[in-house]
Amino acid sequence: MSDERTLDLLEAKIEELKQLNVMDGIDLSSEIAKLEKKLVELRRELYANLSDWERVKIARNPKRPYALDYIQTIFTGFYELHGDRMIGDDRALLTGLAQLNGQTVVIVAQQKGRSTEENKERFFGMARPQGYRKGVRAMKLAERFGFPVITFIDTPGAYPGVESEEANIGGAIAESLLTMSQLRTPILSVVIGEGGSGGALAIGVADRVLMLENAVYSVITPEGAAAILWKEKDKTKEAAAALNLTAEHLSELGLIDTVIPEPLGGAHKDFDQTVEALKASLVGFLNELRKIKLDKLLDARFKRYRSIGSYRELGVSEQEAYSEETAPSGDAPVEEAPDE
Amino acid sequence: MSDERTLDLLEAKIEELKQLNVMDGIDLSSEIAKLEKKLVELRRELYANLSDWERVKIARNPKRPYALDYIQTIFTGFYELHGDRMIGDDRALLTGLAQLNGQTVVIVAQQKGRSTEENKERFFGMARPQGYRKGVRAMKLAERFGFPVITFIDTPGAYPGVESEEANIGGAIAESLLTMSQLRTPILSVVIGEGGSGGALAIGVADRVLMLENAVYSVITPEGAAAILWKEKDKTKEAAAALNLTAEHLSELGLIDTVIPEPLGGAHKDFDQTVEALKASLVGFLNELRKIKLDKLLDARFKRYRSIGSYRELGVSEQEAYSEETAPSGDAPVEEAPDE
Amino acid sequence: MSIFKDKQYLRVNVDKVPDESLWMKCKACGELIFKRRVRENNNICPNCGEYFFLTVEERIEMLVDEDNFDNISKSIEADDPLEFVDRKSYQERVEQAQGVTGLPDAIVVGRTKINEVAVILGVMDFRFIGGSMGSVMGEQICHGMETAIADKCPFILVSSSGGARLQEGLFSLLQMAKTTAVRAKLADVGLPFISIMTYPTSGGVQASIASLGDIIIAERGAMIGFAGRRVIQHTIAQELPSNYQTDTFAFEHGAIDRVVKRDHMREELSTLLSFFAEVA
Amino acid sequence: MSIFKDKQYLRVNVDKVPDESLWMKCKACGELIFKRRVRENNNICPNCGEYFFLTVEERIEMLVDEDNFDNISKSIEADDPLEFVDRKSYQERVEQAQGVTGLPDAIVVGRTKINEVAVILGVMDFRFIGGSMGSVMGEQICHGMETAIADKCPFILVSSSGGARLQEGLFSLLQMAKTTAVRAKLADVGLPFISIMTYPTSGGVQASIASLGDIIIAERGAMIGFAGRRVIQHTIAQELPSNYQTDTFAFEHGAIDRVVKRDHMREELSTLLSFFAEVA
Ligand SMILES: [Zn+2]
Ligand SMILES: [Zn+2]
Repeated sequence: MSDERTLDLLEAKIEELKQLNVMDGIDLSSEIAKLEKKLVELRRELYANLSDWERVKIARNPKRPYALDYIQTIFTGFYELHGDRMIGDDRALLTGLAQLNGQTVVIVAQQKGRSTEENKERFFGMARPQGYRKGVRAMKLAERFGFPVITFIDTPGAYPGVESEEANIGGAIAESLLTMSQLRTPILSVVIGEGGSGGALAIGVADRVLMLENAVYSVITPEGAAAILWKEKDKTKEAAAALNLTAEHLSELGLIDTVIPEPLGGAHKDFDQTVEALKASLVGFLNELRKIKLDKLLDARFKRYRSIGSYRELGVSEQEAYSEETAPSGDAPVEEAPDE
Repeated sequence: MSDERTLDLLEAKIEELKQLNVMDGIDLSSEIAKLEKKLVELRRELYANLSDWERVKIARNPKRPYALDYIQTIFTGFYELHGDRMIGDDRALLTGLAQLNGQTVVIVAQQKGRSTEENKERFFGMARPQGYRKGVRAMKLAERFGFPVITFIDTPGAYPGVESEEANIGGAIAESLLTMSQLRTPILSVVIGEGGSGGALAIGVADRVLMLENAVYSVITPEGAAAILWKEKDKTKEAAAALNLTAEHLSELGLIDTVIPEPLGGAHKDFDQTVEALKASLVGFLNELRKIKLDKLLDARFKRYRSIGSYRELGVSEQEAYSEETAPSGDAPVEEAPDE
Repeated sequence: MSIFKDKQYLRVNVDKVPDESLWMKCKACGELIFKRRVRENNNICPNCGEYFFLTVEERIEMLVDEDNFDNISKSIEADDPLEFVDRKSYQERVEQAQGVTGLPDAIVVGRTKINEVAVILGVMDFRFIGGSMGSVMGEQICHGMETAIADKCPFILVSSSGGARLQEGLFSLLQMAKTTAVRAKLADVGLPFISIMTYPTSGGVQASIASLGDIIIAERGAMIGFAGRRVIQHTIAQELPSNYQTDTFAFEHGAIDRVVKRDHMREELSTLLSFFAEVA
Repeated sequence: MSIFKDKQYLRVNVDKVPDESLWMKCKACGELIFKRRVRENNNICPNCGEYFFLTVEERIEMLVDEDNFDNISKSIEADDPLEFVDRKSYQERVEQAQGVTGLPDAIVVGRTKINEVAVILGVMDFRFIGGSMGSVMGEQICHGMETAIADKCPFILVSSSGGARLQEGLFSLLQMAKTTAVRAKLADVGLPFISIMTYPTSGGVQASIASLGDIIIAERGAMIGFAGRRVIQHTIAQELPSNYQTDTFAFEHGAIDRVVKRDHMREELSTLLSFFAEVA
């Protein structure tokens, strides 16, 4: 089966033919039309059978639109707010005011860089404590003025460096979770690319959680899972499949509210179409949430999270008497803790 | 007139005579009694005429009891809480739980070091942003559980170093002021030594403000005022007098609630007596505050601070027409801002 | 003594052959030591002071008043929502861990007393799939906090966890939000939550419930942090300081209130609880 | 135009001889420049871009809609509670500053509009005893916020201050607490407070009201910090980085939201206010 790169090449060739068609007066229209039809078929075939790992690659594709691309098209007048008022301003996690259909919202978004230069500043979208604390500040500002909060999730995870740990990254994420779980204003979250672990969830506690069709959201990267569980690096594909990290899977599992369709080949293939679908979804949910009284909204948010989990009654057949003698002694000093 | 050092020497001599009296069987009792009487007279004379600057020196006397000395004697079971949960644990500003007459309170206290070694850790009682943020955390904990807050003020000021500014010391102080002005639990503050400027006030917004008799509380140190206003270093004495920084002055000005008497010569001359007076005052105020309903308490706290200020109506005789022509053009670039 | 006397039905079959040997070798100092002495010493090496892992039972015994633990854990165990299989199936891993630990999952929650003060206590067991937090642990922690609210008493959680349980995917990740949401309810009613971090408290547990204690106490020797050393070195190849993610590191950077030796922990809790006698 | 047309009585006598010269020398680039061009350029040197101080009138003119400023400052001036005398008496200093500035004290508060949006605006004047905050400034800031609450509109404060006014001693220090307490009321009713920090915003003003804006904007070239360079060097003899307490320093360390050029400030405020149209 053809892969995406081949199809991209074919697409480029068709473009070249079109140029030729225009410039040199040769009529290739019908051939081009056939090629275009073929391309669509091949794409459809490819994307109908996309493995979860291929989905991860689309989610990470550097051509994929990033948060600011959506913010600048869906909203008007994005006005960035900087700084956590404590130690710094994180460029991987943006906050700001903007308007959606004439109403003010607060945006909290993870932003990857496109160039190496930009990524030096944005840490590849991996936020540090000052980022999450800036997010908390922006969300509290939203609460004060009754502005809804819309968060854009797109991160491999929180930045795992010494400076992060020194400024208590775990505590910062926990504070953000706590803030969002109590925030007295509507919250919408949309996973637009990579939803990487605690660093993603930290801005993902919401009344409605949306995912773009090719976005992924996972407790750990497939690479990480392969290394820890399979102890083999080349099992990332299997890990990706096992983790159920695609929008489709997560929707089926009832863990997200909606999947925003993307054009064939991914959001970047037809950005306008993606924007239109995402905007319609955001506006729809926002209108729905605005109608709900605040206390009810918070109650529903609480119940949503309180009820998440999959477990079963302890099977009666498995229950047997337990005696102290058979208890393990737990006497082994442990050499190291697991990574995740 | 004799100064404190001379009297201390005299006191030491009397002690030596007493030793002699006991060891060698010589009876010097009546001579000793006379000397002691003389000492008390001299002290009384000295302290009745203490200049404000001499008062500053007593407030800074390294023999003077520090916060922990009071905490360990007035309260039971001081249980220190550490860390701002963000960047560090400040040893110049302590927080913790303790009990006073069987009731739990939260303590926030500035602590100077006695030795050079200790001061390396405690920055001479000058708190950094992590100190004030730890204080805010402790006060919010107090609020959650309805524990009264008691703060001990003893600092030359907030730590004025690069790392302080990097972590937004001004913002940290402002947040502390804001927290205290709204904190839904009673707050008592006592200035036990130096109340140095914004770094002191940051933990000094309270329902009742107490001062030990020889403590000082000022917008700036006398040295700083002398340098800035008099432009002469040796005008500290004049500056001290002009600033009205003693407990007596501030009480007369209505800016503090009570003055806790100290033994002749200062708190360190009879620590037990000081402790007793301070404890009685704290207990008294606490009992009084506990009886007030929370909303009324907060209302009164608001009114207390809202009404602070000394100004007068613009004098009618001074009012004259103002024309644009005479307005200054304000065209001089300024070379530097003042320090305080 | 069995701490689980009241709810035997919570136990699953333990098929592990009991270890009959009387002696063990300390991995830290190499000394051969008498097992009973180790157990009597709170699983601390009597020779070098090394802390060995405590089972949930040992941890509870160490902390609470004698014969005073009512296991209130909900009668649940891990489902397998993703039908997860790596080198082994998740189902197998759970059964194996149940066999080793005698526990349904990596946590036990109970109603108990510490020096006569009623509390709800949750204790994690690292031997159960790295003390990882999946749906069961999330639910038990919430159940513990909700019982504390009903009983009007403090909640204490002893963490020992590598983080979220990978085999339940996003279900596990979302337990961070779930436990946090219930933690907020505990705060709303003004009941204290004391978080005890032991070796290790990391990943999703450290970045949620464990870091949200009104008071956070680390057991001496605890490892505290969000991202593991390997993740950091893999991701950014950074040099790590020698005290990285130790109890001292966390303390110096203001993340925790105190560091307490294992054999002082009960006394510490007792002291701390006394301050909350009026409110809880 | 006089911005104070409505309340002439607030003015005190201005006995300073008006400066008749048409030219000035820029202290930054040394260029001789035509004063009128400087004024028309928002007091920015047309040659090198250096910002000169703005008087309160100039600042207000630059920010608000034409002929739209109602001076609502309370009709008060500094008392002298400590009867403070250094090289000069406080009374004299105040009178002199009143003469130079034509203002009763270092701040003016008014009801105005910025691009048609009603706001309460407070502006400090550094020429008035270093823009220092004494009882009058504290009262005027509170009065401004209270008027904003009554009018249900945003409050904007342009700071330019070296800190607390030393000559009123503890009265001045306590204005930090006073303004903060009223700021909390503004927050309670959900009205925005925009803090603009200009050169300089330091000491007790920076460590209270100015740092408590919902949004904090620094004018380009602002000096922002708590302790002055001299205090730091005197107290701890530390080497200071070259960008110390500059707008960039504050921005990089997360203390402020944005840095804005003087000639963009009106537009910036207009944009920012538009987000709050629903709430205020
Ligand atoms: Zn050993
Ligand atoms: Zn110039």
